[in-house]
Amino acid sequence: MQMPGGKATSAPIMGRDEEPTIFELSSPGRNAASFRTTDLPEWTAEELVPAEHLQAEPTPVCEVSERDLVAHFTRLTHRQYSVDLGAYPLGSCTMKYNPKLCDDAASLPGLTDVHPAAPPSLTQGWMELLADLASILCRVTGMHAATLQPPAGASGELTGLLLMRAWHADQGRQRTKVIIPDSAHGTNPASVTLGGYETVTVPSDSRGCVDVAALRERLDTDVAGIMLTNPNTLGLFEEDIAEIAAAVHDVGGLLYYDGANLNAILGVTRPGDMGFDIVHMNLHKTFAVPHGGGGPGAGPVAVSERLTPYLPGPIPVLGDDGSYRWDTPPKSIGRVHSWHGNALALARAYSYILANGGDGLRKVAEAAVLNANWLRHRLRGVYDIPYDRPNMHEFVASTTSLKKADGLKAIDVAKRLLEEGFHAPTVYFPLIVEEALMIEPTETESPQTLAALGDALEAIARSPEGAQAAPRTTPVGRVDEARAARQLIPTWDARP
Amino acid sequence: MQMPGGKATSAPIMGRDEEPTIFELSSPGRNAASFRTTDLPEWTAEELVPAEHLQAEPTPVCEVSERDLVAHFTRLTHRQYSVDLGAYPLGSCTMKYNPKLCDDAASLPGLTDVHPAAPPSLTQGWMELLADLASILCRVTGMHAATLQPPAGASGELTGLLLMRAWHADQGRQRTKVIIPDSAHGTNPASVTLGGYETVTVPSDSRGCVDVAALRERLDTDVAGIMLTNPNTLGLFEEDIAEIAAAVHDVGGLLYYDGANLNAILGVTRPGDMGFDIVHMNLHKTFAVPHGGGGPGAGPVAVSERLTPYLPGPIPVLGDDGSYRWDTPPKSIGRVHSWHGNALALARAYSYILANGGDGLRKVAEAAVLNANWLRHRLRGVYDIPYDRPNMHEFVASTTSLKKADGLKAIDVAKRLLEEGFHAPTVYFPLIVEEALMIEPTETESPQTLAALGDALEAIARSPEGAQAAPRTTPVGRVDEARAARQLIPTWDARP
Amino acid sequence: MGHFVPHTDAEVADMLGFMGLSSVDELFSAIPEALRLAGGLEVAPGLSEPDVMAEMGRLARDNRACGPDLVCFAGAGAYDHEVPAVTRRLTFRSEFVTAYTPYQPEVAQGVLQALFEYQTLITRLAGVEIANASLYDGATACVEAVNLAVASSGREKVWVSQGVHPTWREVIRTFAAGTGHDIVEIPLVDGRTAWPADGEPGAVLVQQPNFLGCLEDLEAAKRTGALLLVAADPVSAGLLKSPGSQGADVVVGEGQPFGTPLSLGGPYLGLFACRQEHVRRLPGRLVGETRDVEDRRAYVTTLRTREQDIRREKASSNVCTNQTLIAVCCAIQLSWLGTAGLRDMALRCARGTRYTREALLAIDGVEPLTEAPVLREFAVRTPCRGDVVVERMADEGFLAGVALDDDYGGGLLVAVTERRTRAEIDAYVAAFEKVVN
Amino acid sequence: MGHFVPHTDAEVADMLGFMGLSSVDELFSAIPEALRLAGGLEVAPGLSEPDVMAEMGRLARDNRACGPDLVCFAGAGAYDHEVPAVTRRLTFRSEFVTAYTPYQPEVAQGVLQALFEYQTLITRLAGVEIANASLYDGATACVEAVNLAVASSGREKVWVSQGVHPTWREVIRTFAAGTGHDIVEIPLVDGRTAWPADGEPGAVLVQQPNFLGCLEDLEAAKRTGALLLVAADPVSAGLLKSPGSQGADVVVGEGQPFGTPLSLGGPYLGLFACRQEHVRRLPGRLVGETRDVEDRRAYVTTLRTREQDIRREKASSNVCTNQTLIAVCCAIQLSWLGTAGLRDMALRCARGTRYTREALLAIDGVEPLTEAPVLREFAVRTPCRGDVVVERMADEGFLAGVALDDDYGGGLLVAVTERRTRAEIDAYVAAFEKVVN
Ligand SMILES: Cc1ncc(COP(=O)(O)O)c(C=O)c1O
Ligand SMILES: Cc1ncc(COP(=O)(O)O)c(C=O)c1O
Repeated sequence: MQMPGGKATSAPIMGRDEEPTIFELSSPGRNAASFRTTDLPEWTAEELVPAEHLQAEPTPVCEVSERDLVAHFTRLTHRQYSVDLGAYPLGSCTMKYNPKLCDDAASLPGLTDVHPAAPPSLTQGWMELLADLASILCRVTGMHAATLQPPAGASGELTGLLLMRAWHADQGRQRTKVIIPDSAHGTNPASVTLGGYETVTVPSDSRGCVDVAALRERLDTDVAGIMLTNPNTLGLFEEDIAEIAAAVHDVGGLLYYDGANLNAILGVTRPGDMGFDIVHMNLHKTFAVPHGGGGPGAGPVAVSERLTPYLPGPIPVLGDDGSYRWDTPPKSIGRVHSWHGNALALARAYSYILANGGDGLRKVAEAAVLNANWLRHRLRGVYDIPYDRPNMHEFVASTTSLKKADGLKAIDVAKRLLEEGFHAPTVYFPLIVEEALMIEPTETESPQTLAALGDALEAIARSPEGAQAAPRTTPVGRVDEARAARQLIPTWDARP
Repeated sequence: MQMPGGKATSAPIMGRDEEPTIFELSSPGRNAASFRTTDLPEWTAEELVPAEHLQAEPTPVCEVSERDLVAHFTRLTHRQYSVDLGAYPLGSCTMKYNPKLCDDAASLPGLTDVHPAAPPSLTQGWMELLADLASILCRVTGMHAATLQPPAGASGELTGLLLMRAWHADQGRQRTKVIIPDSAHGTNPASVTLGGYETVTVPSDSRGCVDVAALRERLDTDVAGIMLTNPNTLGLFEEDIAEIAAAVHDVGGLLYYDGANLNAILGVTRPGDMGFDIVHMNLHKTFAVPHGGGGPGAGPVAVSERLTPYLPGPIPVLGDDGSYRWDTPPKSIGRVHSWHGNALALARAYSYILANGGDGLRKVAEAAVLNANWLRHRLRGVYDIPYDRPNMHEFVASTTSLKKADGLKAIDVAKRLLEEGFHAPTVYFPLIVEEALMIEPTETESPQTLAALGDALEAIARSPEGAQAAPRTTPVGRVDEARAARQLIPTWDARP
Repeated sequence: MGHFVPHTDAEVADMLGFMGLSSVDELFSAIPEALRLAGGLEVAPGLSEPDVMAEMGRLARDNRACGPDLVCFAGAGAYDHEVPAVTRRLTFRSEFVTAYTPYQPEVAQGVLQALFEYQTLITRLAGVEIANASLYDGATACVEAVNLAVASSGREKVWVSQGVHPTWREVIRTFAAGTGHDIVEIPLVDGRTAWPADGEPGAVLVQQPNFLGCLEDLEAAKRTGALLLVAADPVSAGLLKSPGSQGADVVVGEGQPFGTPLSLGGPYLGLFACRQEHVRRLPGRLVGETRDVEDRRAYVTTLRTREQDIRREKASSNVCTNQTLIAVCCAIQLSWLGTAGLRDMALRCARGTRYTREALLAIDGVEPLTEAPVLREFAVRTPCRGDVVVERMADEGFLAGVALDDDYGGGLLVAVTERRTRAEIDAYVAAFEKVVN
Repeated sequence: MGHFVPHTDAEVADMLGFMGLSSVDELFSAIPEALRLAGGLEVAPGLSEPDVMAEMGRLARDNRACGPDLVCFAGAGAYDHEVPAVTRRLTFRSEFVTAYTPYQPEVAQGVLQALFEYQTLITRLAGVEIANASLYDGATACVEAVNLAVASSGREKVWVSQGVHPTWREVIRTFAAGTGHDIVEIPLVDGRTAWPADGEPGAVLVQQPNFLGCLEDLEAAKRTGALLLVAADPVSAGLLKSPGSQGADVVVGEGQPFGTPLSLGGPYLGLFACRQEHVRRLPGRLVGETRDVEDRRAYVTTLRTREQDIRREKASSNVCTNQTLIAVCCAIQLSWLGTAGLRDMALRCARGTRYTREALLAIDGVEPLTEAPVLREFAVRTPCRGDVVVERMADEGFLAGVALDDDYGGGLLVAVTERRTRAEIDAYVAAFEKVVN
């Protein structure tokens, strides 16, 4: 078979062809790697590895030149949308612009080239950074202490639930249930299960908030706690939060705050002040850690004083001698990460916080909420707005009426929007809204971009014909997801 | 007027719209810049600048956020083809792959943050690098000494002609003419004029080489010298070069070597051995300095011993004390650059040479010549090959027959090739071949890519219909060049 | 200054006007007065970009980073390997860095194809058919392996070799508190796991090479009859038989060695691969090849019904955000290494390891912790405690290794990568001899 | 190893076979035996990537770079200005870095539009209608200005102020040897050019602020009646009236201050702008706006008939490769600065300059070279020679400035950018006082 070679028709600037895989670009004997000259004895594999362990054949990887390697992955980047190309109003994901200075900060050799097992005498700078970040995050959330180990939000959730579990056990209680709203993100119930609890769902009321009466019915001494995000996934602030907190605390339960939506309230209000006992933050949302196409993130967990003794260790603490040491809390649930969490992501967030400062962080929340409310107003009468009242950083629209009228589904709007030069909103989430379009503009989009987004969304609604065929301008057209699951091809080697 | 805002339909991954200018993305009062806190007295402009010099209004620049700035220029990069995306067989330009390690080498703070006027005691590393590079370039070209100041090839040419002039003057001669072949690059005659000489053109013979008889006719004591590139712009080696050199030297003329095509002969033969007195090199071609969309380059000039005293200064020389100092040759023509030339480009080339080594450089020439010859063979019977004999790093094809048959012009092939995923070859140059396609694959393209390029070129020739409408898959279609000249719009402010 | 909100005051006023509001505070009307934060955040005011970089630079200088001034011989799951310019520059292309999880495949083919290639490469190293699109790190990959194994075996009991990295075992225990899995640790006998003859575990977890650098006998582990979970060093895959070829059901590992700097331990990369039969229990994302409407090859995340956003409390895992960028980095680095390069790299590590080990053992008072064969890392007993050696060696310009806890009998764990030259090793050994006596 | 040719031996054999050849050497049959290089190049064998970086690192360490350990107060056309992450990261996007000159506009709109925006920005700073797409550097931009002026004025004589950077004047003389232009240097009288009352130059070239940092009287230069060529500092454009508004016909300059590191002096950026009437004599490339076949806005290089590849010996200049990437960098940096930022930057430079000048002049023995008003740079007489001051100050951790030649009466030229803090300046002044006495 003739190998495809390095033509660039897969780069949208030239064409709409497939990009060959790195394996198709391989040619036997070609290579790119080179290593330092070491002057060491050149013992053979046979001399170094016991026969019973030595592989018969080298592990097949691929065989490409540096030139083809660079061209391949550069072309792939041209087939990838990103925040740096334009707006990304993906609800719940807070796809704000990530300042470039944070990239510089996180690539300082003094941070990147530090071994995680190096003794504190060699890592004081890192330990100060981590300790200060933890303390700032506590001040931002109104909590007492924090662990920076969880590498993502879901990991933070599970960490929080294990803290809940350890605390109850310590109180000599056996609790079995955790309550979550029907609007909750999927990681919440999944984490509840892994935390060894049973999920009890509480419905939302007509205002899109937790139905407090229904909640009370579910509250009993089997309840370990409740997981909420506030503003919730509809972008609405849970106005009864104080009442909810009291009710949960009354039965001896704890309140867990899913911080994915923290961007909305920075400097305005704090989970701690609302009565939450445990808070996780998504630094890859609120604090501008770029999402990397799916990660890495960082999901620190902050807790109130009574839960502090249970935090994972080690934690950097400042000794009287003015130097930092690693300390593990007395009743720690244990580590939740191999080392100290996604440290470079934490450094990025730290530099972002330094740049914004307390004043800047509040401006972030203000502009995020301003943008989201403006866009909701803009889309009135164009899309259904099931909960049409002041929202926070995001809001949920719906194509229910448009679907009835013209068969325009949320997914069609999403695909059409790609043609209009914007990433799609989050669709079909939260589950309690049908044909949901969950829109989060974030604070870094200008009013002009917002206006253009509004115009694009209106244009789509006004002329829905052909939407099912969208997108037509992207490197590939609508992708057959069913086929992928039906005839699974998870690797190049698995192709029929 | 509504401002366009940051939609991404100008990124080919989403659409084919225009990208707004940075000025259209501006909004009064917006800004991105921030500066170090200095704690200096905050004197006002009025206090600092005499009234007669102070501007009434701030100079209008633009007013954008960092976010819009990043999105704008990132979208522009998606509207730009480059070597990192694919093959770039642009004849005479040697668009080879630029190893990434050279990017790293040229961004070492120890090189980038050195002030050009710092005394030698602070710049020994740079001076060693420059001295060693100059000496290597002399060994590669077979010359005696070199200046690294010329920032590009044309500058090197003019420097060389001024060296010629100074040398003749020193011999008490008044020479008026410089001979160049009709196949020469445009910078050659332009430089001749600026060097204060008159251009005399010598025709090429049927083999595509300098017509030696015609040359002899033109040789007299008014001739200061001759400028040649060997291999010439047809990619053919001037086999009579020894005879030519003798003839020119006989009348007291000098031979200038235009090194744009040096890639073809690295480690195989040397201009010095051919009898050349002055050689310029295009490091941005032969030595993998990336072309930057049009520059910067580097055009060092190496000369034989007799011309060494005339070189521009200062030049780094190693003193007996083992340290480098700046020296200016006794009869120097003077500086040709503000400082020491495009230093970082020189550092890139140096790291490229270190990586390749003498052995690797010869491999470069071998593969470059192999690729070009293979492709010429591949295209036999598909395109006219006016000089169908062993070529060096490039060759010239023509659509003359195809034009007669199907009206397929060289420009149409160029535009069609863009649709096929390759940059176009150089067209309509050299001027002595009609409907010329000057093709230089370079050594970094794999045989597979070469095969794909051959197939694409054949496909275009076999089905030429619609070629005039090409390119149809690019961010913009064929551009109206005549209109640009007719209704000149050189700036945003000049728009009607 | 220092913040990234583009709105000018005039624009804010316009937008408020459009909504019939007169102040930004009104936007927060839904928040009860009592909950409003009075006085703002107790966080210092924003800094300019150069001021931020100055402060970050100060913190960076307060560390002693590995490099010419602190030559690295430490490993224990975090290795000082070569990272070529290509890998850094491609990985940090902003399209990879600033994209979200590929929810819209039509504009995410770049990340999706890179992950598809990553999955392929990982399965080739692991020797099993399926690999996911990444997990957080080596430790959490072990946790997911244990969860998968318990679910498919239907047995709560899992044997975990004490040859598994101590912090990884700690993480396994932490999460077992939630799942209730019965984790039993199996001790090492001279450097290798001594599996009990009886007891019916649902799975056994062993590390290859193990924490002490010793080569484990995977067949022996397989003979327990339980599902075999192997935490494998991916660099060793350049020389060793693949875990899959030796019967592994799940292969996990830490992907840091392929292009990721030491970074105080993160972000790293959790490798996860398993046999086809376990695919419906696979944690995290899986990218599959499919077609678009015009029958062009395309990629998409698939078998999504395993995942939390659809399966919710019944999901195979709660992972959502993973380590995609590090997986892309790993794919680029592995492609740069290639078939020959991966083997060469492993060989170079093994050579440096043998050379260093022999030289250290020639120092009197320095004893092997075990005689079991090692590959790229080894443990020694030292006259003074390991942590003392590390402190003293730091003054000599070396990160001597990782000090071992007393339950390993103290001493030092030493790793030698392909970056270590003979000159560096000789200087290291000389300094070592000096400080231990 | 270490080279970048992808061909395997098998592939080379195939390709030769296709051409009926049996060895690579046959490819060079056209080269006469006598000319073949026997024994290969006298250049050391290739090195691996890490070995190359080790060697480059050694050379880099053999320099003393500006930074915390060598705080920069040197200028003279090369300034230590802030370069934000944005500018570096956008400029070095590989599409900008690895593209050729935009010969195929359909796939070069990125570079073309960036240059169109660059041209617009430069005309705004210069105050004239036309700017080209860049020249090599400040010196060669002056040469092109002189060539254009002589061509349009038809007069060979050009007056060049001695306030123009000395090396720039040297470059002008170097190239005048070819063009035969009659370059006459006009001396400074207390810091400003003293234009002769009579003599009929085709053009006058003056630098603003001049080499000594002093503000020149452009009206006075204009009164010579010749074409006015101004070499203007682009940073000062944040505070000063534009040269165009004061009658300049051609405005040139050095663009390094906008995003380009000191780099031992290159690659820098030659700024070139002129009045509309000179556009047909404009040297170098010019990008213009036009339309594509579907009437979309598009950009293309235009008025190409001026250029060497078409006009050949009659071209307005021989420039081909220019400094496009640095021009793109300049456009990005200027856009980052913006209207307010450019003024702020200039203001900050002026403040630091005044503060430093007053402090230095308070040291006894340190005298002003001139009383003429300065903006961002100034010259002082020092008790000991300027070059001695520079050497001694280097030991104190400062690049004190640029030593002045004796024809300026020795002394030191000191530049203070927006990056210099009060603390740095105070320390500088203290050290200065110490070393000069
Ligand atoms: C509301 C909510 N909770 C939790 C999560 C999980 O966070 P992560 O993806 O970092 O695990 C997300 C992220 O998608 C979210 O939007
Ligand atoms: C044959 C030849 N000579 C001279 C030059 C001029 O070199 P530069 O563009 O670096 O000025 C070129 C470059 O295009 C060329 O191809």
